Amino acid sequence: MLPLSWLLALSAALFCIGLFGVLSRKNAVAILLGVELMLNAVNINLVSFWRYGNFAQMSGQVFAIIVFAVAAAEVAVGLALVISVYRQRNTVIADDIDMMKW
Amino acid sequence: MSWWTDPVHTIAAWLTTLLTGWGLPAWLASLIIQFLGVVVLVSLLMLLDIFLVWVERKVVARFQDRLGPNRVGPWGLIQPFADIVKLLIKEDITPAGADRVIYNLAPIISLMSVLLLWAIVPLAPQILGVDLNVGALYIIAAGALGTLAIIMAAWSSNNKYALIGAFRQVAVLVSFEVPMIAVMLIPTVLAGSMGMNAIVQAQNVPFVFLAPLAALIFIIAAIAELGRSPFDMNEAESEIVAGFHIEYTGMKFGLFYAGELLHAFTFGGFWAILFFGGYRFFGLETLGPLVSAAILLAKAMVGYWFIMWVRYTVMRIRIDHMLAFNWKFLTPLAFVLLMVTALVNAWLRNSNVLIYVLAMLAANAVIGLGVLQILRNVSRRDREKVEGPSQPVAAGQ
Amino acid sequence: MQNEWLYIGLFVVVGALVPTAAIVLSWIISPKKPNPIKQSTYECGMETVGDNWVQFKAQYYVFALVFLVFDVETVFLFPWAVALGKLSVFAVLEGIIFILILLAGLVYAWRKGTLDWV
Amino acid sequence: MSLAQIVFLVVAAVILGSALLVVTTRNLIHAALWLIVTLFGVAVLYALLNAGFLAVVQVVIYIGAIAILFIFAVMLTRADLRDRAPQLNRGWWLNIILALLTFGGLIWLFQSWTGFSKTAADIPAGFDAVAQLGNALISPTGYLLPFEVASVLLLAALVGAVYVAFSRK
Repeated sequence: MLPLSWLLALSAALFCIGLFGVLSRKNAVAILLGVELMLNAVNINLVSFWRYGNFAQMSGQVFAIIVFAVAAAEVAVGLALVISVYRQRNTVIADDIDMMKW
Repeated sequence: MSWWTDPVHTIAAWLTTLLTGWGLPAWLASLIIQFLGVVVLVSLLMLLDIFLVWVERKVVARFQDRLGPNRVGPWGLIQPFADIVKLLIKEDITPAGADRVIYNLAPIISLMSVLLLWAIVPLAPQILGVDLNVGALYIIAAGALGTLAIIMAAWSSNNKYALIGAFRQVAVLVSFEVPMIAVMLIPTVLAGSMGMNAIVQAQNVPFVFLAPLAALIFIIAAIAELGRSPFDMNEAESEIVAGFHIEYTGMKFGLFYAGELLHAFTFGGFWAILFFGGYRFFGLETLGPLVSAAILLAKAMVGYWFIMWVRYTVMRIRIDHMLAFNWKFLTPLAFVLLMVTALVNAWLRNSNVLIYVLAMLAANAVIGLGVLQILRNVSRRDREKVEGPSQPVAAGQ
Repeated sequence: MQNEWLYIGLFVVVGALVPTAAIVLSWIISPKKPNPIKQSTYECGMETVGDNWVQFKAQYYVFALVFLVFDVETVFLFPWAVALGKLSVFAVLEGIIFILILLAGLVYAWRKGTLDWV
Repeated sequence: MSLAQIVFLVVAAVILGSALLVVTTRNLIHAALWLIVTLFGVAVLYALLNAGFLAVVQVVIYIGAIAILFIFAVMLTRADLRDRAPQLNRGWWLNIILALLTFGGLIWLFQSWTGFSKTAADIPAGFDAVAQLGNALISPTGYLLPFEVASVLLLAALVGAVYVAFSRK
């Protein structure tokens, strides 16, 4: 059987890759891709803790499902914002969208 | 454990003794046996698929008052094999500017998404791949792969028509997935499980008598998922030529085509499983698992025939009507049905079966008639907006 | 549990291998005589202009968006539906409230006219 | 090494490799497709951890809906940033150092925790995770409130996104 440490190391690595993507990417859509990676890393952690902890209590899975809902909401609103900005400003580069209002 | 009452496990046990007799460890033997089982099932499915080509062509011919293939072999039965040879030796054209890896991956994923569905089909209590306890969601998940294949095919072939077609097709697919999921929840509520086998086992009364409207919505959404007429967005030739597979030739096109046919048959099967009792038919299934499998395949064929009947009878609906029909009619109706079914189920599931069934039927009838009344009012209002208020015709004028 | 998913995994492998085999077979035995005209993008005989990245309208996004929200909703509803057989009417009402809240979203999108294919 | 461990190593390699491609590929459609590979790998991981329901949900929500949404968004924002232009900010090497530091810090933190190399107990045969999950979601002593709040969250997301994407100027 798998030791918990492997799973935690994997999720930490995935989280850091996502972090790098969020910090380094120019395109706003690509930044959101990085956020998805980070959320998935979190979910791996939650599910691992459910499995290795007291699995008869479903807390880990419930948390994971809530994270799914949050991820969906985040993507829906985030991409809607990107598209809206693109339609008005014709850019998707996050650094160019710095006026707070226009 | 004899050959007749449990063929699959008998063969598996025989193979296990054979393989472990050769000195293989037990887990490797079971892995090899499972692999062989999958290979046999997939091969049979591909054979069935070839047969479906013939069925489809023969049936459409009869609907259109023609004879259909009748030259190669008896009743033209060998025709699809000739078609396969033709597809194999056709030149395979990859358009310039195509993204080759994705272009070649798309038809593979498309067919795979259909084959995957058969991993959970219970042909009989003893003949089933896996009795997954998340069966209903698994169907949706496999469908998600199919949607992905469409986008990949269209984007990688670097063609404007393909991309436009794929966008429309995907918009229709994801839209109709909503009522489909909602009505899949209804058998889940009634059976108390998502597993396909458990749903079949729970149907002492076939669910079509408990939720006739849900069965109807399921098949409508399924036809849209299949991209078949009257929802055949990807084959709106006059607008977008052939949709997402416009640039595909030879065997790759053949794979899309094969996937579509098998998909239609598979959804006929799921219609039977979810609403028509699956492999059960008036106690006939107790005769043996092979009889049960035959019953399920026969029901699936009836469902497939129904899908073909609709396809060759009804004309294509315009995309705006199609989406409005889904979002403003099917989706609310499906959720209302879900809520009412759950309520009636919670109140009456422990009472007499007859009362339970009658209450469910009555609820469905009330909802159906109410919806018809609402539709009548709405269309009258729309008509009056165009034609002016309708005046009652007085007697004698 | 483990075995079930092993079987699904085998199914994925075999399900991918069969169409791959068909494509490879046709690649081996089919003729290959490419030329630029044959490989050009099909556009009913017109010369194709630019790449395929045409501008789509935001309508497509909105349908996918509404779908996403309802898709996530069903993830909550499937466990609810499975557990329903052992639960009280009160639990059913909780699920119904859940559905009604989301149907309000559908009504909003409907009233706003986003569900119309303009 | 057991079969589960071998499968885990392969899946982990796929997840990390494709995740790296997600954050570095120039072509955004390719990045979205690599994201799908990552998500699929995570789904396999859930199946490996006996969370079959979450594995299927991962495919349904992430691959079936979120990835589609991403691809739509990339197509809708046909922009100046095409495949040739530099896709990373100027200080990207600083971010690599930052990510590595975060990784090291996390591992160091985990290391100091006693449960780090725990192994899992076997799940009993009749354990129906989906029904348990349903019970947990609707029992008032369980997660009833998050269940209803999730629907409010989704409603807010739907209304907000529709409003933002559809505000015509």
